[in-house]
Amino acid sequence: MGIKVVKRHGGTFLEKMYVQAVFGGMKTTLKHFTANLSDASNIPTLCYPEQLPTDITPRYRGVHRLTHRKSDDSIACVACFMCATACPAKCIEIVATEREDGVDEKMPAIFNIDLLACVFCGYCVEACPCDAIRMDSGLYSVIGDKREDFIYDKAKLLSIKGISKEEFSLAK
Amino acid sequence: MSTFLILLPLILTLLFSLATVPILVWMERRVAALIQDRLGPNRCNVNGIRLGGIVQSVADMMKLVFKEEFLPSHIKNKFYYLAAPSIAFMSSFLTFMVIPYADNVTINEQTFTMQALPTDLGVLWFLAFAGLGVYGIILGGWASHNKYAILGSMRATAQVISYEVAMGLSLVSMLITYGTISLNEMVTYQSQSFFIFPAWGIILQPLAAIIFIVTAFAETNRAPFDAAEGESEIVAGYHTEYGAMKFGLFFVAEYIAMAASGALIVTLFLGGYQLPYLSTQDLINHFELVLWLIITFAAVTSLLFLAWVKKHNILVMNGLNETKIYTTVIVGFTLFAIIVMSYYALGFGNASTVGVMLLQFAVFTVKLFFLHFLFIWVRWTLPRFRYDQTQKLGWNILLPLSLVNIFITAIVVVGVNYGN
Amino acid sequence: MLKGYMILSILLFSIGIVGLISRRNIIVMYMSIELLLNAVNLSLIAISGDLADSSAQVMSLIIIAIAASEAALFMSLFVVLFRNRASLDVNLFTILGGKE
Amino acid sequence: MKIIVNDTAVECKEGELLIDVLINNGIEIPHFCYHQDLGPDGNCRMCMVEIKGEKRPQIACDTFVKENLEVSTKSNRINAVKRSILEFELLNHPVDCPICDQAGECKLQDYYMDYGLYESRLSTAKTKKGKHIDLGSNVMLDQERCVLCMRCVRFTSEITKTGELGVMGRGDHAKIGVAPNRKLNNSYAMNVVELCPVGALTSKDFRFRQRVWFLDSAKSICHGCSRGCNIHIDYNETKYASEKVYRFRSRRNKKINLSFLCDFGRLSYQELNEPFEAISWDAQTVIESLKADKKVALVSPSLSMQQLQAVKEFSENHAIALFSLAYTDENFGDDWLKTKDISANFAGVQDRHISTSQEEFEKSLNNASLVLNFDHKFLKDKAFADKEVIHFSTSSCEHGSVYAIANFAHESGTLINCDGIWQDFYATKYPCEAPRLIELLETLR
Amino acid sequence: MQNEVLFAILALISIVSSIVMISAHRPIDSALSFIVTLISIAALFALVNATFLFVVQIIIYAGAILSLILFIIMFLNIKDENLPDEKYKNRWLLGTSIIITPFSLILIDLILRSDIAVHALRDEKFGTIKDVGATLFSQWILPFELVSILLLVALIGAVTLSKKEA
Repeated sequence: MGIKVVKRHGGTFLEKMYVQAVFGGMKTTLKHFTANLSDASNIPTLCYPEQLPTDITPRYRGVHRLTHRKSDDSIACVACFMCATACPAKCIEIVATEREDGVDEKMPAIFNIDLLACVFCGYCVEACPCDAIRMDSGLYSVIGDKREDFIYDKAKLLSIKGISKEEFSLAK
Repeated sequence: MSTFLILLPLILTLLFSLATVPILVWMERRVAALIQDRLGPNRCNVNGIRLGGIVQSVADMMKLVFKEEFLPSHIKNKFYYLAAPSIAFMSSFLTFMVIPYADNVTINEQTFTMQALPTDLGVLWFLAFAGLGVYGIILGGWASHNKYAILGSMRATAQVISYEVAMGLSLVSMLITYGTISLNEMVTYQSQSFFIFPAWGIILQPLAAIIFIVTAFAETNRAPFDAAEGESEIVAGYHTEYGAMKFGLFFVAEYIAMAASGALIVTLFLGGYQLPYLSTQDLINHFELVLWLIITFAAVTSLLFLAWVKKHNILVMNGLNETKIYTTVIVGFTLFAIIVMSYYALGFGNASTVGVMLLQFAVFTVKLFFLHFLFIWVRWTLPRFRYDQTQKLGWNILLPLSLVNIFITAIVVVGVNYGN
Repeated sequence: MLKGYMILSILLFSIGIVGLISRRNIIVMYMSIELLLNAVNLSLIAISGDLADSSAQVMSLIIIAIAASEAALFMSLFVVLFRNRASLDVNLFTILGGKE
Repeated sequence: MKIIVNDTAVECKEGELLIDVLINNGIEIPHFCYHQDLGPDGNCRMCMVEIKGEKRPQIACDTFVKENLEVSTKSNRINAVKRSILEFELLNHPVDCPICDQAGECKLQDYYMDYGLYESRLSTAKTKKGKHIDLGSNVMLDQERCVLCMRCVRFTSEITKTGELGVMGRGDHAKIGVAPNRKLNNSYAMNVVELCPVGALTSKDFRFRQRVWFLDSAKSICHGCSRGCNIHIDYNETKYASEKVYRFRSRRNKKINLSFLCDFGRLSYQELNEPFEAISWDAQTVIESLKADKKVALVSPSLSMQQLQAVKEFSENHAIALFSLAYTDENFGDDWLKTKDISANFAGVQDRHISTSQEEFEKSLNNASLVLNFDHKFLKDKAFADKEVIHFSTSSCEHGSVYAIANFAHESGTLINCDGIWQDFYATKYPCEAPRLIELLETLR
Repeated sequence: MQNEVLFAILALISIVSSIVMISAHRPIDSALSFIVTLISIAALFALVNATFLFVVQIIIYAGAILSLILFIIMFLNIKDENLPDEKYKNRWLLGTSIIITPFSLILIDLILRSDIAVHALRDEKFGTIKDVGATLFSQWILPFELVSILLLVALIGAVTLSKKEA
């Protein structure tokens, strides 16, 4: 295994003048320019958010959603704070409260996820003992005009439908 | 009245140079995008109207204007800090003042020069104020009290000072060729023919043209000579510490300087406002024929443009239907222009002098924008020179070349005149 | 106007001399010398304008050329001196030849 | 005297319980029913140790030390024993740790993680018991989570001698409870929440408010009365909520409060969270006011020694007549922890020789044109027509200009309790919005 | 009339800025105020139709020489401790100007008394490049050549001086 010696370019006088190189480069860029000007449809740019990427696998982590209980379709979350504890971005705000309907003892009164702070690591999903939070919504583009648009509250998180087979919380 | 006539061209030139800036910025971004297989800015809109992205430049300018004027606390010399962008802006604007946009117009026995300042200093004026622009850079860098800024300003200053020499010398050979220093006379000279070619500077003096264009790139700190604001090593160079409209002035100054250099190159080497082979007198004499040609040209171009717009304006914003409005406006405007031109072309009225003036102005503008395209094209093709390479190119190659060029030109000119 | 130009030229010349004598900062002294040259140029041009004779303009052109060469020499001298003394004080520039 | 624990010699005294020796020396010994202030009961069997010479493992809480006793707390055999005991304890325990407030400080959780970690072998349904039972006195009971350690029962029968709680039923169905138509009703009732090693007894005011692992703790002293019970202040500050004190827990002090607190003191944390209106500090205005001729100051007997000293020096500098009036409440005192003197540092006031005479204060008050109130309750709601009143207060005042000062959760200092014991307390780690009194007085010098 | 007013303004600017130039403590202040002086003097040239000299003044003095000075000032990074310690600067300036004043007063007096206003007729070509150039290359050809040699010598001298000692 010897060292491969590559011949260095630019030895001759003609090459040292760089005229050929300069005009060659200009030709290349002009070719791109004219081609794109005459037919813009070849440009690979996606007009996000009107056009959305199509090549994302379902395993990709999307926007969070809160699952429901299979028995009565109520919120599965018991406000145990495991997701908030695991969250490295501290983007989950929970305020717990007593649950009055007899299904369980505890539920979140406020459950906000600040998607601007979220790093989409999925630790909250891993931490949840009740399978109450998932990232299988299939929403990979979060779009909004204001900062407030990116804070998803309990109602919004509950209303998002999942794309996986199991719609309800699998916790027993 | 006379004061008004003196001020009017000044104000018109100021407006022209200021109006080119957003268009230049837009061109810069869209051309760069197309060269790099992207789309460029196409979102910013006023009720759905985007004008192909020009609205984005206007929005950027408005942002700069309305941003908070921020003065860093470490600035000790506030006066110099604030004066620097104004100097840069003023001097680059003043260089624009001597460019002739059209041939002299004679109306009612009165001759109007189509220059903002009716001076015959021409090229010298340009050199003088391009040189003064250095103070903006020096002061900006020095008053910023920042290592990046001072490094950038030293690079820019050294580069401008050294390339001024080669620029001046390449100009000398053009002066010898044209035998005049007045820009207007130079343009008139270029309406002649040289064998079968138009006697444009770039054909008579290709070497001087190349040297001048290269030095013009360096004088305006454009790529590939923009080591003065090499982002990878010195952040933004001499305007690192500037924000809001103070930065905006530097920014506008850079683009106006670029526009002025482009205009000078057009005037010196590309026949200025002249159409090839056609002198002003020819145009005036055959004005009706010219009008018919223009009418045909306008109709074909607008149809082609409309077809292009229809094909490519796919992304629809909220608000008005953009394509429809463009179609209406362009068709209406073209029809109106054709009707007006036909009125004169059919011989109902005589507006040949003004018409030729407008035509020449249009020709000049088209050439100017081609030059801007060249500037942008080069910027997005060539990599940045290292600082020592810049200096080496200036002193070791361009300076001797331009000296040699002067000698050859002088010998040829003397020889030709001797023969006569 | 001519008298005005002459008086202005005298005033600038006096200011230049005052600066030259009383300052010890070498850059200011150099610029005072340049001011003297400019004052002379000013009177030359004024007279040339009044006499409608270009010779004086040529003279001042030559003066400007000399000033330019002077500037080049001064700058290099000044850089060398500053490197050796790290000061702009002319009182320190006492040795003009050889090494200390 | 020496015993050998896990092959290391440990010093101890004659007649001590083995479990006390182990706990005091920081050797890990799991236990539910034993509590240092309640004594051994021996029903949970978690504190099994192996003693050389004995055939079977013994419980550490019923073994007295003797010379050269060789004890092992972590042999394989012991671990197996502990594991089976734990499995037994957990047989009917519901797995609702996410809901349970004890999670994070639950002994059962800890021990399961240390010694358990087995698969459940229960094939029949778990025995259901009562959940969510209000026992009164802010205490909620969840019978399913109970491990029947009887600490609470022993507390009510031995310490408060009220005996509300008891065990009912047998075997699987044994559960803690109160007799029908009776409630847990005594002024120390909430101690059972803290005594409970699992989440069976929780307090209503802390229930679901915060998870315990988010809480920080500061060592402090209860300011409710002159007993000076040692407490932990549990507080935290999150990204979404400003600093809040969530609860007081007792801090063991053998000389004063053992491991107990009265309900009043335990709930007195709520005052610390109350916001009130105050004006922002402006030293110049106060200095202007201090130019008044006759001045009187009243200082709260609940301030720390350091604050009292600063106030005293300040008054001497500005020629202010300084008084302090005691807080007394005859109904509050009892024969155990509560005292009639409900100020925290009245002994300190006397130690600093600050006048406490009511008549003299009234006399000076009538003459004075400027009244300074250092957080004393007496002047809080009083209005004076002809006097300027400046309050340095930790709570709202109705009249006069009120400058907020940091309350005792944000202060460090020293108190003297009713028995003359000097004790230090420490501030929480988040800075208080209101400035400290001593710093304010510093700017007025 | 217009010219007189312009002259007065420009004269005032040039005098004030030159005074600032000789009295400023930091060299950068001096240099920048000197630029103002030079530009106003250039404008004064233009006022008597010497347009070529106007441009030359701006290109060479304001554009080249002064930017060189500024460049050197920046390049050497002159700090306050490098400046000479001129404790009695203002006294010196005052004293010198007291000495100089009589001389300049005498000169001004002479000028005012003399009858030097000639007002020769100026044609359009006066002061243009052609005019100056024709004079330069006909009557002044020898000084011109000498000056070019001087420039060359100065160039070589400057390079030799500023070369670092090997």
